[in-house]
Amino acid sequence: MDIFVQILLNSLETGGIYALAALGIILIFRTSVTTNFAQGSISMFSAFLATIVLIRTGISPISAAIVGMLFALLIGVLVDYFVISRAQRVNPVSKQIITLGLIMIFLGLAPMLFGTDPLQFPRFVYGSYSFFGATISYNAIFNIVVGLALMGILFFALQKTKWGLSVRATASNDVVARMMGIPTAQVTRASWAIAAALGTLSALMLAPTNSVNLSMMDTVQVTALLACILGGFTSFYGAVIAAYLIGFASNLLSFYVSSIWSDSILYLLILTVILFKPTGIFGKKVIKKV
Amino acid sequence: MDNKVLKVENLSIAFGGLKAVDNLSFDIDEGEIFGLIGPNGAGKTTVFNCITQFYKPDEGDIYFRTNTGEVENLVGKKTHEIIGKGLVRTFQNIELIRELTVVENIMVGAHVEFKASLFNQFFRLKKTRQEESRIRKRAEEILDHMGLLSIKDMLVAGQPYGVLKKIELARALMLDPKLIILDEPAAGLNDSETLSLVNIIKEIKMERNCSILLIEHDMKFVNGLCDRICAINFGKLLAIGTPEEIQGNEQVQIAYLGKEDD
Amino acid sequence: MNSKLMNFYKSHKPYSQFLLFGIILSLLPLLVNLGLVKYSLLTTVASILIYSIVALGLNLLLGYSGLISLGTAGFMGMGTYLTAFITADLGLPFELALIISVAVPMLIGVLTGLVSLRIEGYYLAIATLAISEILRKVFVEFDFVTNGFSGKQAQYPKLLGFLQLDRNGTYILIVFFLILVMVMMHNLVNSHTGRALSTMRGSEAAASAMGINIYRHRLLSFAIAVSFSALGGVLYMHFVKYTYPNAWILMLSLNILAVIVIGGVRSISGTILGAFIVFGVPDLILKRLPIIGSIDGAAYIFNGLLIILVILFYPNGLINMRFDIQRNFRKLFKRGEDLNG
Amino acid sequence: MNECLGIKNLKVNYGSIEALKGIDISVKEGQIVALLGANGAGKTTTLRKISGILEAKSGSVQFFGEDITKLPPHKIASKGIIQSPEGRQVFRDLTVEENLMIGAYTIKNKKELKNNFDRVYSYFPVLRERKNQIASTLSGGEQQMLAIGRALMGNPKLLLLDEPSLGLAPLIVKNIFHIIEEIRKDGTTVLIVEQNALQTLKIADYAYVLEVGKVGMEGSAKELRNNSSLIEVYLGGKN
Amino acid sequence: GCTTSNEIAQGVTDTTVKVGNTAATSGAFAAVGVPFNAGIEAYFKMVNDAGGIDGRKIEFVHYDDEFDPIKATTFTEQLINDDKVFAIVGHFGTPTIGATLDLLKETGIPAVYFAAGIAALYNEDATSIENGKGLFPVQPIYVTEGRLIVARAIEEHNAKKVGVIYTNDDAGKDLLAGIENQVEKLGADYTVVKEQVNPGATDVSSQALKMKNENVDVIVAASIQATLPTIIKGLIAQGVNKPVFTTYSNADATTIANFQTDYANAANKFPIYSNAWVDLSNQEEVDQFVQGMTDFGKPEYAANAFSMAGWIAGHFFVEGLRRVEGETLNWENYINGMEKEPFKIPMGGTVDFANGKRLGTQSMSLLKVSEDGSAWEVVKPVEDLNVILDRIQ
Ligand SMILES: Nc1ncnc2c1ncn2[C@@H]1O[C@H](COP(=O)(O)OP(=O)(O)OP(=O)(O)O)[C@@H](O)[C@H]1O
Ligand SMILES: Nc1ncnc2c1ncn2[C@@H]1O[C@H](COP(=O)(O)OP(=O)(O)OP(=O)(O)O)[C@@H](O)[C@H]1O
Ligand SMILES: CC(C)C[C@H](N)C(=O)O
Ligand SMILES: [Mg+2]
Ligand SMILES: [Mg+2]
Repeated sequence: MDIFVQILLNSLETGGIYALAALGIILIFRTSVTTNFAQGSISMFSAFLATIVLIRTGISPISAAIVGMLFALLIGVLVDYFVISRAQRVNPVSKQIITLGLIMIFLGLAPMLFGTDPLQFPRFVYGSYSFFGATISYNAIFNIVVGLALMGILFFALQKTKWGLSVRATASNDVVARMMGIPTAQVTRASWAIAAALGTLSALMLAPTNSVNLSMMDTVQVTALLACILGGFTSFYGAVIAAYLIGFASNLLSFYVSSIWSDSILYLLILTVILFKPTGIFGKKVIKKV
Repeated sequence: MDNKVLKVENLSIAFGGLKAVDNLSFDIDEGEIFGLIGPNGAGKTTVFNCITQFYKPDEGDIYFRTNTGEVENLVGKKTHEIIGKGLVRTFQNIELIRELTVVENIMVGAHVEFKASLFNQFFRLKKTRQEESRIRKRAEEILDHMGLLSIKDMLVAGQPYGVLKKIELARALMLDPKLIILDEPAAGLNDSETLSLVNIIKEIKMERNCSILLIEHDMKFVNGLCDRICAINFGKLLAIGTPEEIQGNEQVQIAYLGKEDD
Repeated sequence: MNSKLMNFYKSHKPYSQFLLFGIILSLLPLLVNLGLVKYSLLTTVASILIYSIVALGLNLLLGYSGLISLGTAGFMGMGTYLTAFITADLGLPFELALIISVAVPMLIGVLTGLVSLRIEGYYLAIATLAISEILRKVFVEFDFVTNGFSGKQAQYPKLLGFLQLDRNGTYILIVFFLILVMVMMHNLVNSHTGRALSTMRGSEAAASAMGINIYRHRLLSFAIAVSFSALGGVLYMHFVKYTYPNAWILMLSLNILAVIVIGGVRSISGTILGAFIVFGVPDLILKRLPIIGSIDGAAYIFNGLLIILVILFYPNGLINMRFDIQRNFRKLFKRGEDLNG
Repeated sequence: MNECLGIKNLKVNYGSIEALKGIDISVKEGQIVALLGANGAGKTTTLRKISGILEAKSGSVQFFGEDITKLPPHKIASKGIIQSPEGRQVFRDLTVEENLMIGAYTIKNKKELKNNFDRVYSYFPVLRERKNQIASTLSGGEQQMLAIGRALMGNPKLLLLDEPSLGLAPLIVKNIFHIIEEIRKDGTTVLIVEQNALQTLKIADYAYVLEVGKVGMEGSAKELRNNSSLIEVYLGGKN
Repeated sequence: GCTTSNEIAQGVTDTTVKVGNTAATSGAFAAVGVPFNAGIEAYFKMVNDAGGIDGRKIEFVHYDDEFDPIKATTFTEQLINDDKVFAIVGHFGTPTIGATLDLLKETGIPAVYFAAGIAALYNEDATSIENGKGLFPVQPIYVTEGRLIVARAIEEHNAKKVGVIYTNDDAGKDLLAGIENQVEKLGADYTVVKEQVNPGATDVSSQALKMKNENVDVIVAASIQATLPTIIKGLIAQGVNKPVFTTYSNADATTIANFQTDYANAANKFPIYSNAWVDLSNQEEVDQFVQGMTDFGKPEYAANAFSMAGWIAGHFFVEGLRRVEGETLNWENYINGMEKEPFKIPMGGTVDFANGKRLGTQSMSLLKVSEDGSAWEVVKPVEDLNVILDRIQ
């Protein structure tokens, strides 16, 4: 039983990382109607920036994280300004390929600017807490709390504010949204900025348990995509719950079934779910009308 | 079902709590032009969607006299099987393929007739070539008939609304159907175009010896064209009769037409 | 005589164009032997052609059926392993290996398609990605056949049991298959199946109302795409003579997608142009440019930049550049006329 | 009377197709002006340009004397020019209520927002019944009502209506024309594109007839209504 | 090209000898490829600055193959057939080596140093060119190292039940193969508990828990570079405190820097060992390397294990050249020279290529992470594999 609790706690920690990344992907999906494959690379890049700042100036990890997220906001804005906003005539699939190009740019620039060695980003807090025979680090608790709080704020903003409504309108029909007075360009820009910041936070939450390196976000990126699918691109909370579920399932499978085949089994499970619920667990099914 | 081509019996379908079609029955004679009218949201399009099996009705039967003369219940058939039985439709929100040319769009109407194997198509063998030119020729004839021959090789994207409506109609004519169902064919046409459409539809009926079921809100068009009209409201039958009977029907006036005041 | 040939060429377009293209490509080994071009150029060109074959299949799927697959790499990899196993381990003839190595992935493709093609859009993309990753896992773990991470080897093909091809011969074989695939694609999309696929992509409602069995046509285009991937894999295996699990990753599938988007969706020549941009330009041009070529990783960045720029300026594919060129040409021509007149 | 909208020598192209070949249109404040013409004449193109969705090749669009030719669409909308576009372009995957909320994007005041909701729901009661339905599942006519209602939510100074009666039942069509007259009374200027020429001319003050990208004729609605031969030429059919 | 003993080979002039490699120097592998190549070039710079060998300066050409077999083939062909290099120095990465091994054997071009420890390079009897006589692997072969690790675990901690967390890549799987192979040889008293992780995994907690649950005697972290810190931190987080052994690839300062803080703060300390075929105790050679990197303008790579590897690759090629000084420089002579006598590895043990032996180095030292997690300390000096194996029998 303690093992089970322990696995649950471990999964909460990584699940939060996947969830933040997934949120960023969905946000962009909703405004730019594209799957952002570069989410991970942008996050990796900003995480390097934050770490370099931390190393050079010796500020606290939290300050460095804030600096990193501010950088990320800027990167998001720049990416939108130079690329995405100019891609309005581009269809969704081609936009995906644009994000592929972005991967190459960020992945290519990173070693030139930051060197090729993996870097260390410290924990926000050290120490751990034990209960019922299971341990959880304070850092994990910190991650979980901050992650959930941020997600809560974002949910509120998306569901209850005008900004949220404009995000959804932009995704639904960009042209008409503009006709109704929505500055869709700014909405999209803000989404890219926020998505980059969310991704960076997830990267910096991951960094202490791994390291800051070029491929640090590869797994997160794929898992986050899977979470979006499993939760359904139509809802924000769906992806978040799915991210936690995937984190948990992956650890359970790996512990109780097989660490070799856990991913494959997980893929099959996800496939099975979307087969029965083609719009994701939380996606609404709408009968098409002609 | 001696002289009937279509018989809708006790048709019902609900979306969530909303009964879009409610125990509706009507039938259409061979060679008849039959109108289906009703307020917005009355369930007309839904009836079409049930007939062509886009929606699976909750209750009721839809009997259809197919090309071969047999009577079949369409309920439970696959959507793509319907056209092969001799029943073809157009859509309220035009469903044409923007990247194809006008003539190609129309050729798609004869899809089920095309009988060359995949291998044959891969290497464009004789059979494929024959079928292609035969069907293209037929499409061009129809276009010619509708006065659209000059735009046959243009892309559909960017054509005005009225033209799109006509292309959709043309596509429905590729197979010599027994029953054509048209959802608001005159929407977006101006008065003179509407008038010419009346003539086109009359001709189609005469030449092809088929029946036509249509939805339209333009009452001049409906009255000028239909042999009989069925009026529905809230998915339920209001009245069936000749155009004069329907126009005079008080319930129809209240629900749909409005009183003649100006 | 000359004009007769010209007439034949014109009246048999585009087959004559394909043929001409094939002939030109087949001259490359000659040029290499004459020392006019670099020896290694042949390998780069061969790889472009192999990826073109794969991309043509995906173009059918994406361009005509509107379905996205991110599983290309997995099926291509499967083609490599199967043919290596059949020819190298079992010692069976190349022709048999070719047939089986295309048929088995196609069958698996159809089987996965049977379940996954009920879902759409991004869901299908991720479903195929998952399948591809599972396949890769199989390449890794079933090392008694695949040799795991050490990779597996095979030889140049031996045709009809006696005609042992060398590097040049295998290259010509690749050219042959590319031209064949181009002709087949061209014919298919310009026949009723092609129209049916387009209709299905444009409007499922219209498609099913016109009697098009959507599910069956999806399956069909998926099967074709998978078999082209596998065919590409077979040719890859016998040309590169080596396969390795990590060659068949998501990035390759995305690159193949990039080929189509960059070259031109629904365009055969665009696909080949796209393959050249994605798989040729970095090695043939970018890495040889003065400054870019000499800084580690700069070519990689510029490749990313190039992809983005091409899509921004030619959102419907670089192949549309020819219209611009034509237009400018005509303008020039017109101006000339004005001056004359 | 102030000029609300002034279009001067406007040319718009789609690629190499010239859709508008230089048109001049003037709409006075408080007027209902009709834009008529056969299929493909360029009516929709004109409205789309006014809203800023298209770029002009040359010419200008002025709104109360201010040049808005180059403004982006959302700026134009926030100046009070709101459109109900052709062909029921609703936000398909959002609910009816969300669609209307977006229409009110430029409204800051809560009370005004509520008033607008009440007004639109009173014009189109069916929308209130369906406020949580996903827009794409509405019937054709219901979607059309939603598109018009959405435009009204923003308290437009200039309302652009592109074929508002398309697909509406006769009773509702009559209603629509009443509504248009009513909102004009509230001070909104209206530029309307319609196939239903005669009925439109009944409520309009002034009309322009477009003919393949050019203004073929213009005049007060009354004049045009009585000029039966012209109606036949430009609009086809008489009643 | 074929050469007889008095005909000069391709790529050689009176004043130059041209060599090259193809390596991934962009994308995710840049972290390995760039410093590796810098090491090679730094060594060549040092040699060239000192006047070259036999009056010839070394020219180095390199291509970025992005870890892609087909590009690797292209560029290897380009090096051999178009650039006409004399030798390949520091052929890099499993896919590159796998795809071009046949090509190298067919042409007979000497290839010195392979930057991957894949088993395909292991050859006890490369007596002809077709057999791979021209290929000179230097790095330890992972399978061999796997066997060695088992010996170390027994010797240091009397291990019977060996836990292995291995990455799903060539290094991890080959190491595992070696470990299983050795454990099997040792008999029924010994067992292996294995758990797989993906390279670059984000979460290894389940694997760590499994190790804890199975109560293994030692844990082998069979993974290179970026994944190792994740595994170590994962073990610490799950409160596992068994001795950990890892591969020579990780025996550098940058790798441990990434778990230093966690390790220093860990409640239950456990020893972390690594093999090393480079032994940093030879201060003179280390200084030369640091100086070389500094002169080359890359002081930041002065503690980088990949640069060290590149440096050694350069050294091997140059040593080979020295052995044919005065003779005609061609392939046959060069290869014979390489086989002539064992090599001393800078900062390390020895390799012997005599009589077609192509096994990479078989001698390694044992290092251990210091208490504060800041550095590797030497526990056992460089010894030959067979010596160590004999000890535990
Ligand atoms: N898929 C669906 N989900 C929910 N409600 C639906 C769906 N399809 C139709 N409806 C509802 O059913 C009712 C009937 O719709 P239908 O489209 O049949 O109307 P109609 O008579 O064609 O109207 P119109 O003349 O406006 O086109 C409408 O109120 C519509 O909102
Ligand atoms: N997106 C487009 N691409 C190319 N041509 C277009 C496009 N949209 C419109 N056109 C062309 O511009 C001309 C004017 O079209 P517009 O839609 O403005 O006409 P309209 O008067 O609104 O017609 P309708 O009454 O059918 O709505 C037409 O010839 C049309 O074919
Ligand atoms: C990164 C490389 C130099 C080493 C790695 N073991 C490989 O795959 O070949
Ligand atoms: Mg309807
Ligand atoms: Mg219009």
